[in-house]
Amino acid sequence: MVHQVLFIVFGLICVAGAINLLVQRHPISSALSLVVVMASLALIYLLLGAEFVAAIQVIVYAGAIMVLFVFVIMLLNAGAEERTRGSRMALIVGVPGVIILAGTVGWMLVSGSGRLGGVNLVGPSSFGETHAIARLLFKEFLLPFEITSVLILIAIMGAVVLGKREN
Amino acid sequence: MNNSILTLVTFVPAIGALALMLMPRNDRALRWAALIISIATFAISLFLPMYYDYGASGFQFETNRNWIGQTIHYHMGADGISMWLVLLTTLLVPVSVLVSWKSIHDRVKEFFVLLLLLEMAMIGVFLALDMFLFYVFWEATLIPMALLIGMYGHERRVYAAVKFFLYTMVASVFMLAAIIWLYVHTGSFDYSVIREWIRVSIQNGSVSGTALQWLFLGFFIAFAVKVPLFPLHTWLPDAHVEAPTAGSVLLAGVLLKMGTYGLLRFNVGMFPDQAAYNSSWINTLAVIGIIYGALVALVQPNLKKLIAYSSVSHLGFVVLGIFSLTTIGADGAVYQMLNHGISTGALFMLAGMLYERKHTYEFKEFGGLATPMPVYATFFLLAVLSSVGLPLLNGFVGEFLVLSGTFQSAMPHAMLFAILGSSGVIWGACYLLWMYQKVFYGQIHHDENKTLPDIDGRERISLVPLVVLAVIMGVASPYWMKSIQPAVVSTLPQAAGVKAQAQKDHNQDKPDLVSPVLPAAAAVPNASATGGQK
Amino acid sequence: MNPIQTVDYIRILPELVLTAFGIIIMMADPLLKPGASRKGLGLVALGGTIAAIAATFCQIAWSARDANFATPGWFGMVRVDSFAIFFHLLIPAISAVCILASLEYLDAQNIRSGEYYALILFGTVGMVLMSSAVELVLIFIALEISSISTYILAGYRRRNAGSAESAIKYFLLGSFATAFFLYGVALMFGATGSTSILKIGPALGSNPGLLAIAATALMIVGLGFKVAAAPFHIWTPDVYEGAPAPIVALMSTGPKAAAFAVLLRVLFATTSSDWLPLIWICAALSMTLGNFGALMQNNVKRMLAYSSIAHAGYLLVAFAASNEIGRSAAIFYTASYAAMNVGAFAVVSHFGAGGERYVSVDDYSGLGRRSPLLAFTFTIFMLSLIGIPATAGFLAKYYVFNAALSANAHPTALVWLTIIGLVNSAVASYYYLRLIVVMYMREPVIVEAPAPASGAMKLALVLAAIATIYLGVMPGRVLTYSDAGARDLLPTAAAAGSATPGSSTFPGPVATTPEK
Amino acid sequence: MTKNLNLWVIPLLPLIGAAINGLFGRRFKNAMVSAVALLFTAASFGWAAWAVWTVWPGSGIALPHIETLGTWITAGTFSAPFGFYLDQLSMIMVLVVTGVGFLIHIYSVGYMAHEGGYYRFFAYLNLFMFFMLTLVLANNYLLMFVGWEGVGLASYLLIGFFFLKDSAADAGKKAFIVNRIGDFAFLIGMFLIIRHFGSLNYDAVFGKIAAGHFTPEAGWGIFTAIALCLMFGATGKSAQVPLYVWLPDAMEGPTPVSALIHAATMVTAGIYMIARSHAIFNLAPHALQIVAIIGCITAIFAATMGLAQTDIKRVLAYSTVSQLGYMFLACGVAAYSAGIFHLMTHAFFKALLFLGAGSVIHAVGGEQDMRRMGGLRKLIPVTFWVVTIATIAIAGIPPFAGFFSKDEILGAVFHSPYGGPVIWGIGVLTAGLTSFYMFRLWFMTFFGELKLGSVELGEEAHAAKAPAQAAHGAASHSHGHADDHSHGHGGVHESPWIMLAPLVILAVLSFVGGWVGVPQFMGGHNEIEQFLAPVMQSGPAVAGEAVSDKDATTSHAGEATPENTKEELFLAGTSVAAALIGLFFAYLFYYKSPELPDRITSKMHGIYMMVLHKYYVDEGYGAIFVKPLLALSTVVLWRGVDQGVIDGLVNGAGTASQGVGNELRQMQSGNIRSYAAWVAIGGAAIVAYMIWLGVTR
Amino acid sequence: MVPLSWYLILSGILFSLGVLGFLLKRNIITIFMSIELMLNAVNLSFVAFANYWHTHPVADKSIVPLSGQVFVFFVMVVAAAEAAVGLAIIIAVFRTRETLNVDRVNLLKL
Repeated sequence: MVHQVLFIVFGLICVAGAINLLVQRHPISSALSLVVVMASLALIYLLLGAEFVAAIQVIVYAGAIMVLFVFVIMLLNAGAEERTRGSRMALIVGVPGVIILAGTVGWMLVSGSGRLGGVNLVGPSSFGETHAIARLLFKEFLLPFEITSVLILIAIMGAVVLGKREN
Repeated sequence: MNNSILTLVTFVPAIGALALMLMPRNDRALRWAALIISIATFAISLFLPMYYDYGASGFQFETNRNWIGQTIHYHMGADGISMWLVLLTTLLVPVSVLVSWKSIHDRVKEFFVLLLLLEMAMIGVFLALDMFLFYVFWEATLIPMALLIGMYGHERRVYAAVKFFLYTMVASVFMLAAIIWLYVHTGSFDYSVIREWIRVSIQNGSVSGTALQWLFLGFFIAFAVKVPLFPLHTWLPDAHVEAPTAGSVLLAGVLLKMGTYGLLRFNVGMFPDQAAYNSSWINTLAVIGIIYGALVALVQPNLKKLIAYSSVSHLGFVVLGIFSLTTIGADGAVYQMLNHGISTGALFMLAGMLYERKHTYEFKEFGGLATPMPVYATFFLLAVLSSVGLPLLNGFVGEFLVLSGTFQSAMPHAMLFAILGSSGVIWGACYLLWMYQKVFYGQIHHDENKTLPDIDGRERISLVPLVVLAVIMGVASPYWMKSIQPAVVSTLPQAAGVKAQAQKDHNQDKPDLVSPVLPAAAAVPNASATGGQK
Repeated sequence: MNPIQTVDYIRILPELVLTAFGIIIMMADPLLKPGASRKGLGLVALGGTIAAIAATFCQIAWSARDANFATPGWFGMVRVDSFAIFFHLLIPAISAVCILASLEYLDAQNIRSGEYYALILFGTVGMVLMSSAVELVLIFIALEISSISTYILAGYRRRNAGSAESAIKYFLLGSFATAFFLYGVALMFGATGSTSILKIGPALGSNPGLLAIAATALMIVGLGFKVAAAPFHIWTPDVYEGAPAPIVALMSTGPKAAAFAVLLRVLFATTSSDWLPLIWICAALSMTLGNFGALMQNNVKRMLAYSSIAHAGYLLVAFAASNEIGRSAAIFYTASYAAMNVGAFAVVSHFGAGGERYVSVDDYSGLGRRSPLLAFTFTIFMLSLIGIPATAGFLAKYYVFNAALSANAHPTALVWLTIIGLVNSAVASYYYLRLIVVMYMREPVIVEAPAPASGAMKLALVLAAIATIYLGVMPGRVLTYSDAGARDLLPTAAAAGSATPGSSTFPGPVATTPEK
Repeated sequence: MTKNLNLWVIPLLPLIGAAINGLFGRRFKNAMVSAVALLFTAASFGWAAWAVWTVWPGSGIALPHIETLGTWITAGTFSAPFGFYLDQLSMIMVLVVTGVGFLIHIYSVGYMAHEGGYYRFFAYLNLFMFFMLTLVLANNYLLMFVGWEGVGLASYLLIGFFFLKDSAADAGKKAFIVNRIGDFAFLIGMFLIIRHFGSLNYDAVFGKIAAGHFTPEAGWGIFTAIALCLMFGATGKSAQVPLYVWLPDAMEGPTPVSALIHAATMVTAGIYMIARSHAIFNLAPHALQIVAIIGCITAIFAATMGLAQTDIKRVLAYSTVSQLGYMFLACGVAAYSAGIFHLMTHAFFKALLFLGAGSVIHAVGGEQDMRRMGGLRKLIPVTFWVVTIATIAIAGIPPFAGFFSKDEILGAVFHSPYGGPVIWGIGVLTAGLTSFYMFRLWFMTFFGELKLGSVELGEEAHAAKAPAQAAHGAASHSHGHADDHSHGHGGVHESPWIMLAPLVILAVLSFVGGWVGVPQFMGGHNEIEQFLAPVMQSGPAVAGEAVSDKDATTSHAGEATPENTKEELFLAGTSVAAALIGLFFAYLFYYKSPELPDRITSKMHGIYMMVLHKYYVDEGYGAIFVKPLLALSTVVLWRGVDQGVIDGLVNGAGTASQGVGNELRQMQSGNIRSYAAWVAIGGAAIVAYMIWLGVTR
Repeated sequence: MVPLSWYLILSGILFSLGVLGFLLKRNIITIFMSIELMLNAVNLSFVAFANYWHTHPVADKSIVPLSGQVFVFFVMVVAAAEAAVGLAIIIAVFRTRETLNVDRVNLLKL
């Protein structure tokens, strides 16, 4: 019961943050709303018992990535967004698309709850233990883990290549 | 020798093209090299009639080896039909080289390379017995021809080249679909295997008439565009008018025959029932083509366009003969293919020679040329007469047999088609004589025409073989017929027993008939389609 | 005891080799003078790709020795079967040709940056890995490696606004699509509890639930975007137009081939064929939108971009066929398309000259006279793209349609798809032909003489042309490999064969003759 | 007993001559050219005469004598040989052709001596001989068709001999095309024969008929169809209504050509063909009836047109058409022998008339208008006398040749079920008209004053003639040869002996030629009919049944009862009277009171103009067939269907595709958000679709 | 306890809002943030499913139900890398175009 209340609370904050991201016109405000979303998601992860994920959500996402965003926003000194009407298609085509997408997926999740949705998820348990994840990460998922190094290498190189000023 | 002769004939031009590509850009040397290669090819191809076993039917000189995987074979073979078409090709190419001697002076190397590649592809089309191989050669003719038109043609050459390419390309994809469908169901690309499979399938009803009908149409449309059959012909006048002389000669002389060859070999050969079932409207189109082509030719202001439309008319005869589904008609059709290659090829060469002198094909620029160019006029007259179908020249034999065959055919309305088709003899005379008069008779209206030089030795040499052949083929047709006939007989539907019986019953209604001359094909529409459904 | 065995390293040997070379280049770059040409690094990169190919041969040799080689290694992460090996050969080869084409290009554009080659090699790592990965996690990472490196490469002409725009478009939309893909993966995980392709199929059984179906749909969205299939193709022309030509050569072939490989693995892992009608629609749409879009293009790069959409459509026809012939055809098609398209873009790259000035169709006028070799090879590529026999494009198309017509499921629908495809290829011939026409049948409009092609460029073109012809005339060996790849693709379903009947909404007679 | 006569040599000899002259003639001197031409023609005549002599009835060689050289065309079950056929009918024809042909060759040597293209002329002429001999000697319809078409070709070439003159070129083309229309029908006839007999060989076809497989058709049947097709073919070659229009125009050719081709030989090919096919015609009474009617109409129609012509050759041309109508009529009443008889006599006197006219034209320097002639009797006496003989012969005044043959025909017509008194009456009227216009020609040319250059001609005639003359002159000049036609007016002179000799020979033949057919009632034996009887009765059973009791051929010829004799005498008398009346009027109008014609024509201006303009038939054909056809071809077919509809559709498809492409391109707005929108809607559609599929499964 | 479908629906809502953000926002950085929102939504699903499968063992013992969490870990890594590259690209675009408005980034079209 407590779980449910907490879920509803954080869930609502989460959705509200996401909506705020949409509504705000200044990128900084949007960024901060996104931080809110991420933070509340971290809490929801905790509700699910995924402590490790919750932790890195805060550290990596809210901490690192969002900082980067804010940094770039400040760097480029981006102001409030203009109200351009560059694309009517985004409205005419895109919004119905989103509605259909959300509608069908939502309908599926609701109606298909006979198999999945009705099942309650347990709270904290052995599920989120870090050492279990660590075992996975360094054994079964060793290769992906190692290969991410290439990814990061690329990211670094890309940032350097694209970011550095031409002389 | 017997096994490799076809490969040799086909690929000597290709090797020659390769050699030409590597040669330095010395126009004179290139010309001679092209001539020598093409004559060598012709010489090699002469082995075919020399070693042909005239008593036998079926394919000869066959080679059959795996090409791609286990199913796509390099299967070549010649029968009486394809052998002569190959010879026509190998004959027309050296002739084309000769007519291009002076008229092509820019990008000479490319020209002859394309010409030889075209020759290879054309020969391949006639010899391939594997459908895949056939299609490869079929499409391979497209590029060199389009480039020849587009690179060496006249003012609207690009339009014509693109039109030619797209028309044929669009049509041939349907054939590709049909070929693939057949492969999927038979597991083979081999002509005879597929043919046998269709025959057996019809007998045991394992293939639906509808499917066969679609296949038939798939092949048909590809060939009909190539022929070209009314109303798919409009690329032809454009292509001809714009093409360089050699291009026109090969286009009219050989490429169009690929269409009729395909109709005979594949449409009729593989789908006998469908051929019979569809013969009415096909023959209708053929007859329309005969008359329509002639009428439109009649009013053309342009020499080459006139000849181009005359091809529409002449090829209408060929289609009519094929879809009469009688031995006589199809014999005539094959013969007419050869004739048309020779006579229309000659006409295009002659037109080209005039173009070299006048740089126009418009009639209003000519008139009275018989006086300054008597030898030319004589050659032209012979070509015209051959085209008109004057007896003792080749055209007559073909036309007569085609019409006669149609007249004897058991296809619905055959007699009507034959009568309408026969009216082609009138139209042919009309437009060809009109043309001849416009060019050669009357007063000379343009002063520069008074001093036009008559054709020189090279030009005469290039024309003589065609004219001589026109006469020989008009007088000694049995020499050709003895190999064409068995091939045609084995290609035409060996009428299923049911239909022969039906035919017999049909004939008994008319006791005054002495004997039905025709080997009856199916008059019963789509018997297999209705009977084939389980 | 070390659970990782030698054989596991062999399984990722090409990736290792490529990464090593990439790092060497990355380290060597700062050692060179800032303004100097990076040709040397390019040659090292070329060596890297060749080494990767050699490494693949090593894999082939190993697989001949070790029967277990094709079993998944790295705890079920990678599976180096014939299918993977095919792409392990193909993708580095593509990269090699692109690098050859780049050598001249970078100097022409005055780009002095060795990271370019490193990025190509790293991207290649991702692509190669995509083809052998059988775990969605690894696939996702590999996909991102190849994507991110191409995002960066697309924006490599930094002084050019178009290039930056191309990069941002590619990046934003790519990430957008990746999110869809991920969502699909999440739902698939939800449906089966596994992210391993090899386990998803058996877990789903023959009657997957809605969740799995939605998951498949979402993954198709993501992968469809990567392969530029309609309706997710829309980024392609813009990105291709802005990106550097050699990079377009790469990204229109390499990542595409890899993405198709993933698509093959993912789609056929689920034995259900629910997605067939969907792929049918995508294929038809891609072909039509691609070809018709290209009709009016005057920019060669954009035109080829549309053509690439269309070719994705043809390839999807093979998917729609949903049989072993189809899978083999799809594999073969990726190789054929790579050969001809890499070549075509290499020509575009050379002929564009500094700043990629000459990319309109009219600029190609008279190329037949001005640089015969370039024009000749370009003609070969165009003919192959049209699908003229004796070129790779024809055989590829032929196999695709052959597969479609031999499909047991939905035969009627596939016949129609074939017809749509054939009509489309006829329409397509128009715009390819236009290029041939202007090259040979029009007089030049550019006064500036084209720079003579460098040796490397010539080599690239000749290699591509030879590959195009080789695949068109003597494809026997390659076909054997692609057949083997198609067989290996579904070790579990192989027993069931390709005759798995789909949910037959299209009633039709069963083909009389069994396929081979 | 069989004997190999090598009949093939007969046609081949002129062909060799043609080939030699055609290929090398340009380098020969004129004498050499004529030597070659004459030699081969004479050899051909000699061989033919020898062959005829060898197989002459009573020689023991069975007739028909058939020789086969080899196969020409073979396909399926059909086969046509190079086969030659000599029977009584072809004997007559081959002798007429080679004989008259040889004479005209001789004449031409003189007549054409100064024309350009001398070698060409003789090559063509020899070529004509080849084809004509092939036509008459063929043993099957197909080979006959070779000759049939071939003579058409030769005629085309010879009519257009002065090709610089547009009218000549037009006339040649017209001749060929009109003939082709007939050939079209002939072809169909052949197809029908193949369909029903399986062969085109005479012996096969007639053998089957003779074997009595068939009975004459009561209504419209297959034999009627065959016969009508053949007949229509014949109307083309023999210039019958409605296809006669080419023959008057054919006078553009050199005069010897008119004599040989357009009078004596080629135009009779149709008659020959019908006579040859009489077995088929006998099976088709309806067809016979139609043949008779067409012949009758042609005869009278052409005769009226001949009345008003002023061009000497055109008068003769219409006269030829009219006489051919007679022959047709003869065939139509199944009096084939009579037709052939008339064919033979006509060959003599009409060739003579043309050659005589040529001699006149030659004498007056190329003038062809009779109104400018006159009084030539004294200046060219030999010509005058031979033309006089010919005129009497054609007018049908005994005992000249024309009388006998014409009388044969008219008698047959009177008795035949297909003829009867009405048609006979028309025939007699035609005879009168023939006599009138021939004597008109005679009077205008040879009597009165020489008016060269002094006559102001009628407006229309002048307008029509002047350019043609000018062009002719130009044509001759442009060949660079001296043109003897342009001698001064005063230089009227008799032709050289080489031209006169053939005239004299033909004059003799025109006089005595008819005596081989003196009918029994006049005490003769009608040898020619008896000679031909074996051919014409090759199907006796047929003939008997075909025309039953009223069989014209047998009853007319066979019995000579007193009653018959009286009737025959009456008939003959009537036709002679008609001829004399014609002579009288001609005398009245053109000798006695030359102003009369003008008075009459001015009173009956409408009719006169109509006759003068040949009933506007050419114009009518032009308006009904030619112009609409050309307009249809240009406007509807070429511009409309070809360029409009088909190319419009093709190009329209291209444009439409480009339009579609352009529209589709608009999706590519360049805006990232709208791109995402497309991806989103696509994704949504896919997800929705898949879920829907999953649900409905 | 909270039903699984609640998490999934929340995830779906967030994902849709992310898509919506991509479609409606003009600022490139905000759009990028919308993508991050979508990734977060996906992560939520992963974790929820991982929890579910942890408590509902599958028949095939070789399947590791925890891989969902590992996946989240990798998604974050990738997101970080993407962020670095993406923001660099954004800077590059800003340099050439002096704007962050997507509607103005439309040189390449048609």
